[in-house]
Amino acid sequence: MTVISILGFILIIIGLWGMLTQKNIIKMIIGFSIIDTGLHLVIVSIGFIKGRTAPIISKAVEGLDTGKNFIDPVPSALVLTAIVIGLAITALMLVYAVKLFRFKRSLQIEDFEELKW
Amino acid sequence: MVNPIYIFITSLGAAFLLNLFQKINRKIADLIFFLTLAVINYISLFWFYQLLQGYEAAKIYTAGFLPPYSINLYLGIEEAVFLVLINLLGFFSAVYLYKKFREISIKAMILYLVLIMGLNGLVMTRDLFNLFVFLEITSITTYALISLEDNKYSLTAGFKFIIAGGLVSTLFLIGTIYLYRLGGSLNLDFLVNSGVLNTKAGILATFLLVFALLIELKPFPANGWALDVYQSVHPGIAAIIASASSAAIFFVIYKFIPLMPSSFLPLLAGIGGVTFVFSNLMGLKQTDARRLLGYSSIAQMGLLLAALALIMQFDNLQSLSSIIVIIGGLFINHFLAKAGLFWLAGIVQKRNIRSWKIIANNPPLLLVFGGFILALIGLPPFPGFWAKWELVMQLSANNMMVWVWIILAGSLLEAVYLFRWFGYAVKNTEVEEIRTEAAQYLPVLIFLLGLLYLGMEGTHLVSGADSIYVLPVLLGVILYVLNWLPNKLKGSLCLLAVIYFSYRLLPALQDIYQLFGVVFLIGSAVLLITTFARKDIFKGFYPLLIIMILSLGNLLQAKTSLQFFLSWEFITITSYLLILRGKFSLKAALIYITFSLAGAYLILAGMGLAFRDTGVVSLAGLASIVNSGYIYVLLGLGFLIKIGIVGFHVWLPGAYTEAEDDFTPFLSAVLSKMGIFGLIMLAILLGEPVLKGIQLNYILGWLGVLTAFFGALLAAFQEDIKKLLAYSSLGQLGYIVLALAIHSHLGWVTSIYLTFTHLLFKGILFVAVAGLLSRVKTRKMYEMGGLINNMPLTFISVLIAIIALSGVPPLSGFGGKWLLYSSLLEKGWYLQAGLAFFASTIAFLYCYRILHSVFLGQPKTALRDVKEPSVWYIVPQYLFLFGIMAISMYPNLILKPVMSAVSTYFASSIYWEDYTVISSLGYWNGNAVMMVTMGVFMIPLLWLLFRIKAVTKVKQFNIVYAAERPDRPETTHYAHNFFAHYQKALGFLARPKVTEFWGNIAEVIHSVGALFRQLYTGNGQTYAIHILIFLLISYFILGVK
Amino acid sequence: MNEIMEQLKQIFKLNEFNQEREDLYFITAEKEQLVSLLTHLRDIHQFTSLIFLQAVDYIEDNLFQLTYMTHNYDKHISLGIRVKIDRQAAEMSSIHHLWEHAETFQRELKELFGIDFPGSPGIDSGFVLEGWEDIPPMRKDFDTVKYAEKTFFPRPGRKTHDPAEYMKNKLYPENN
Amino acid sequence: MNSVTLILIGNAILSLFLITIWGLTLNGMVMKIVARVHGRFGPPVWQPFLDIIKNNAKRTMIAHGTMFFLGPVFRIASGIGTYLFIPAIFGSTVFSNFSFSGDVFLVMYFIFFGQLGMALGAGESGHPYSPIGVSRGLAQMTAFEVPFSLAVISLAVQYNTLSITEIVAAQQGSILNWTIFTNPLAAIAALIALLGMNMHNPFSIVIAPQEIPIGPPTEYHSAYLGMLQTNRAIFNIAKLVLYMNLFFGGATNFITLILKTFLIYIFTSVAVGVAFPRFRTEQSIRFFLKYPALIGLLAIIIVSIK
Amino acid sequence: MIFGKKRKVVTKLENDGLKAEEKELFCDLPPRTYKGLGKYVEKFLNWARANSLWILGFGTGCGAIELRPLMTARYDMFRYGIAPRPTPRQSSVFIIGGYASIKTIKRIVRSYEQMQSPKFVIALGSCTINGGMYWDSYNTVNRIDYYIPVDIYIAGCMPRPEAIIAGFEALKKRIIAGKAEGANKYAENFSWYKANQKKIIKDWNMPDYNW
Repeated sequence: MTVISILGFILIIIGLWGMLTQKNIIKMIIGFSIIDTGLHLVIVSIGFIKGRTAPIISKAVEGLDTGKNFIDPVPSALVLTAIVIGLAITALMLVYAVKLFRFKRSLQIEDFEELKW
Repeated sequence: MVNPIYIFITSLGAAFLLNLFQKINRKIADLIFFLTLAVINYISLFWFYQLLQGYEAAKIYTAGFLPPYSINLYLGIEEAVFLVLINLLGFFSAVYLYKKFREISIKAMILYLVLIMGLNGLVMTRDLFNLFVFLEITSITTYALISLEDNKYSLTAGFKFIIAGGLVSTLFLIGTIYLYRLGGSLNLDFLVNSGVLNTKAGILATFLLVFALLIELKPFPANGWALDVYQSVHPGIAAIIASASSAAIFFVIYKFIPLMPSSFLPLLAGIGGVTFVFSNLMGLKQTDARRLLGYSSIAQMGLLLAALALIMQFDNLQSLSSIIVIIGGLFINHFLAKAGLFWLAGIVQKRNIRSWKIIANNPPLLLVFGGFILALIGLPPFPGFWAKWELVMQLSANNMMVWVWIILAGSLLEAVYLFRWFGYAVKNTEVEEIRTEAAQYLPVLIFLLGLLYLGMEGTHLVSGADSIYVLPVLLGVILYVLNWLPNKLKGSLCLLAVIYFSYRLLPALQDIYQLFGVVFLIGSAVLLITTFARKDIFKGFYPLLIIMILSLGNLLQAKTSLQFFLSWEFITITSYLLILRGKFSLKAALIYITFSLAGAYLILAGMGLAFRDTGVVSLAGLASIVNSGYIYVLLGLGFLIKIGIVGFHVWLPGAYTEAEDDFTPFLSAVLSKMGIFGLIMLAILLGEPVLKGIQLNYILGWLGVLTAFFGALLAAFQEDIKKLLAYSSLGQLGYIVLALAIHSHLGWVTSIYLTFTHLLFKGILFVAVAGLLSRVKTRKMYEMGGLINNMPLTFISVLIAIIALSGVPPLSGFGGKWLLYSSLLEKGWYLQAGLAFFASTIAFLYCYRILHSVFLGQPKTALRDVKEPSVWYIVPQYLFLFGIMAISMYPNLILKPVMSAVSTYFASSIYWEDYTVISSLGYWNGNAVMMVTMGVFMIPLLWLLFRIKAVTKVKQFNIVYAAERPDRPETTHYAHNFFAHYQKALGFLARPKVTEFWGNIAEVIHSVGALFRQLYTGNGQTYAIHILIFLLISYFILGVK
Repeated sequence: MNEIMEQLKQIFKLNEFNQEREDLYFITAEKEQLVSLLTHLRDIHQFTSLIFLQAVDYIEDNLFQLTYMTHNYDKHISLGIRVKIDRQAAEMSSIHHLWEHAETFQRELKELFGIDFPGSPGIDSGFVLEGWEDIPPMRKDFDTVKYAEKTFFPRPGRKTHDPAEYMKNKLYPENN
Repeated sequence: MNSVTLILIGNAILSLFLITIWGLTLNGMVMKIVARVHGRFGPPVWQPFLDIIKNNAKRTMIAHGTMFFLGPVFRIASGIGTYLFIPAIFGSTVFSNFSFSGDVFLVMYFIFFGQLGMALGAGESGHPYSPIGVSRGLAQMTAFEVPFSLAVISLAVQYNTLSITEIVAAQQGSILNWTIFTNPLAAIAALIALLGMNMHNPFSIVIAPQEIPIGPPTEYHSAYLGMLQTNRAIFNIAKLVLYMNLFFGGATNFITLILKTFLIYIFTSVAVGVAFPRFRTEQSIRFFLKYPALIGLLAIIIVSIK
Repeated sequence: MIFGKKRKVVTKLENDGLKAEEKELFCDLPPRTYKGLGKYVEKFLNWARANSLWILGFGTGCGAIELRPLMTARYDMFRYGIAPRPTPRQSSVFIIGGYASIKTIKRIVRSYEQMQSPKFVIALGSCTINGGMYWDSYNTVNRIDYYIPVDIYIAGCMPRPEAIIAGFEALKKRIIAGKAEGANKYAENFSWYKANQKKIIKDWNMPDYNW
């Protein structure tokens, strides 16, 4: 457990708290974003190996044994994808927020409880 | 060989290109859209076919690297099946949605293609992160598709979905990344072998992974969002979510099973079971059709999950085919039926299930609807039936009886709300038409046909089944196709079929079976004549009837318990559908099917137990069971419910009364004997079982005599003639059960003799009532009266039938009574004999009531011109009448065959001397009684005839009326509340306690359902909290340490 | 009782007041005031019971006298209210809304005296005479002997005696 | 028809003839005795014969319909049949009647034959009193049949037979062999049931002459009524003979039969009948289902324990 | 002499008093006369009839009270073979217990016609003979024999039970002598009787044939 992953988890929990307690839809979306960010931190932290560099083949690392100097490249690759997906979802959520606001002129989550039981 | 990777290439490519093509021409874009779907279908079908031929599974590695360095896809036979189904659904759903797509924009099509691709990916990929990506692709496209339907409800639902989805993906990702950290790979196959499960963290990570996926399967109670989605989105999309998405996720979980520690499986099964039961419970209160489908969907997925998790735990799995039947059957059944129903919901356009009655205006649509409902409940001939059967058998074989009960209970709840819905649909009172388009209708129809086909295929996979049910169904279909023929011709065909069938079947049957064959088939054949009288027979009448009658025959020739149960279910369904045709039968039919199914499930459970003990499904195998008490109780209870034994009789009066008049005779005279036959068969096979030191037959005997008593007593207080006869039927069946329970030669002879005579006189009575009601438009007896002059023929047959029923010598009924008391006394059941005697005297009350209130007394002015019913009502009555007179004159005509049949099982305890039958206690000479009676009848009759010249025939008001003249026939006809004083004395026994009891149970169950669904507050945040709580609780239950 | 009378007199126009017995009084009221008087008596003075309703034909005065006999159960006093109505247009307002059984009395009066009570339920349905066609038989101008002779086939040779004369002759034949 | 059958029929006719005469005389005697209890002279003993002759000789009859016409036929056929299915005198060929046709259950059920037929005939008359009477009668019948059937079951258990002849045979020898002494509870239950069967007070609500003029047969008259009266005599005696056979050791000759039936009738029905007022229907139902039924149950239990 | 002229059974009456829809509810067959079965048989039967007199009491007036003591132990009519019977169908003697008003004559006629022949009528008290003390009443008939045939009159106001028993004895003699053929008389003079009845019964809502 690195500091980063702990930080990541703290962020996730904060985000979760925001998502579950805030009544405003925008605030919920922000909560979700925070979760996302925390998640990305966690992923990155998993692949981090102390003393190694980013797995980018450039002049700076030329000639070195890439296998031994780079951190694990897979999580980094994953996090890129995850960021993209997170972005897409956040965008979609915002779209929803806008559309919902148009219907009800409200962003309170309690105002959208017609469907139940 | 087409590489499966082309599925992704074509669909992604097409998705990108669609926008371009749309710029050129929308039509071309549409064409390409469908072409793409077709290509995907082609590829999956092609692979499916190849794999079936035994080709190797396709393994695809990206960029040519082997895993773990690359993402790999795998396409084996299991994947192929799922791909085929998903893609087929994708195609047909697209056809169905086409109009909607045209309305929105090309974006919908693009999203749709990507969604289908994502689902394909989910099925094929073996890489965790890739799985995550596909998961997100499907989710995002689904969110987007939902938002395209621009209404408030779908948007709210969509937002709730996103919140849940976001949580899921977060958890999934955490799980993935830690598995990677621990296992060093993202590849599923590598992870399984990596030993990550040996660590606590590994299990936690797996837990997160699996349960994140599980939430996508909408387990109870973390599924509020899903219900909202089902309720609000366009039915086409809902079909995709309910069927295709669920299928893909389910498959992913299936893929994960090797990864899971074995402790997960019971929990998964538990979650599945709870979801199944609770969703169905909450579905009970639901009135919105789509949300109802949502509940059903969730329940079905729960069942599937439970079944999967349970099967994986079996120690001794019998064969691969069992798995295929169970999982495949349940899955395909749900997949096709649910998609079809969602589509139907789109076609019908009605939200409230009560408004679905408009569907009755469109018979093909109604047919399809009924098919899907039956399939969903798991009734034959659909795959779900085989699956449930096999599941119950395998569960029992593995000693998981608790699961059998859970599944059966859930199924019963589901059946109740689905049949209630179906009932509303059948009862058409509106003229509103449904607009159907081929594009919408075609997919639905194709799916139903697919279900039917697969159901037929199921026959080959399940052990103990063969295609005995094909003949009835085939004949049914033929009759349905021949619908354009005139009714009488169809009826005659039906009659011919029954006669031919009995000609073939009867000689092949043995002793008692043969006798019941005569009751079932010949009885039905005679009763069929009644239907000729009707002009407005609905389309399905003869098809359903022929299926029912022939299935009765099949019941007799069933060699395996599956055949028996199959025929039993066929009879139940067809009779339910026929009852449902009655004008006000909605509630009665629902109660009927509920009790019938409950009985059937008891039988199923009993057969499961038998399977556990014997390992074979053959009926004869039952005989080898040593400790058969439980089986006897379960099967016996199932049969008794069908008979309507006291305590479970609440369905009977309603069903008999509200069924169409010419179908009620079948119910009473023929169908009620099903249960009797079952009991006799059971007794033949199991003998006299003892459970915990209690002689079960002793209890059965008391049940029988109490039924006889309460049946008679309740009948005496009825005003409705059909209800009266229904209760009378109940009482008579009580005698039969009582005699059966005696379990001696004389007892069984009595029982079968009573069965025969009951067929004869109840046949007459119900046919006569059908005829009567065809002329008199009321069922209230006190509104009739004096009809003897209008319909003398009917009166004579009813009179004879009543005399036979009441057991008055010289007619055949007395033989039954004499045999009954002789056998009871022989057995030493004195108190039962006393109560039976009391019941039989109470029977006089209602016997007289029918004759007097309907045929005698004061004719009503309005009914003065009523004519004798059509000849088709008269003919069957007189055929039965002939039977009664024949066996009254010569009781040995029937007693001798019955005795010799029963002698197979017991040593005979009665013997003959000429016409005298002698038991150990008494004797009876039916022939002499008849002769003496005729003799003593003739003497006074001759004297009266000698005086006939003095007789003046008078009219109805020429009565001594305290020197007044009567005013109106209505006030002079003493018929209403005829036994008021009896009610005062014994009415407290006739209070509807049992009905109240079952009513309260139903009420409680509904209330519990209503209570639990309060969970679904409609708030997206609450749903998210549900998800978290669900996870936490699951985690604690698992107790990962 | 006198107090009641005093009170009544202040409200209604009462013509005569006489006491027949200790517990039996008669008053004569105006035809128009009768219903309100009866209502008043019933509701204020507890004459809750209508014992009978009778008519007398005063053919000489050309009027019918109706007697409404009421009773007070608390004080055990009967009070008869007499009303005189015209004999020619014999009509009186109905009191069936005060006492339900009044309708039977009124039916009887309608049939036997021909006094009409408009609005009384079933006033035109027969009471005892089924299909009577002549003038109402209790009216004094109805000649019952003539009617009987005309209708009932009197047996010839029947002798009718004046009871007083007959007994006198029988007991004291010497007086003749 | 062979000679055996002819002899049988001849015997039955003779037996029936004698029993009819005795039945009518018994009715006359009872009327006389009841009158004496009242302190009257009462009608002559032969009054029932006169009534029957008169009724049959009425010049006019009316018919409400076929069932109405046949009702009395059913009734008297049932009365005669009931008698003919009972062996009247133990050991006598003439009086063994057609008892080979069936056992005691046949007799018990054959009673219903007439009741049903009569009720139907009465029903067709269209007179409301008839069905009122019938409904009372049927209701009461269900009730009094309970103690009676329990008693019969108890007897069947006791003697291990349902055949009346064998039951009588088992009671021969000594007066102490009679069922009334060997199984008194059954006898008591059955005798209370007999009160209901005979529809004497306190169970005369069925015919209640004051309210629903003689109940079911209110529309019957003339020859119909004559037949009903004849039946009343035959049926009454049939019941008495049945009771005599079941509980009082049967009869070995006609004199014993006359004596026993007379005594049973007098000491049960008549003695009770003249002394009690009438039950309402529901009261009599409750009555029969309470103590007599309990006694019957006890009789069964005691016998089956033995 | 009432029956001065011999009247035949005349034209069939049409049940005019009934509404059209009610006509089907009532019998429309006129009465018939009946002959005996032959001298000696009839003598025997008459003897039986005479000794089995079942009475239907029509208690219109004070006569009803005088009939009750007859059944008591003091007078005990049963010993003469006389018994009360609750319904006209089964009775053979019709006792009209006093004055008959217009209203009751309607019921008397219906009850009489519902009795089965041979049937006998005893008119009790002077009111039935000539109206008695109600001779001038507007609604009491004077002579009951104009409406139904009467066999025996028992005079008195009221006759005591002894008188009634004497009347029964007279009736018995009459029956045995074969003179009590009131039913035949009624049938022969049916239309005359009907005309008399209808003359006083204004709302004739009965059928003409009350069998």
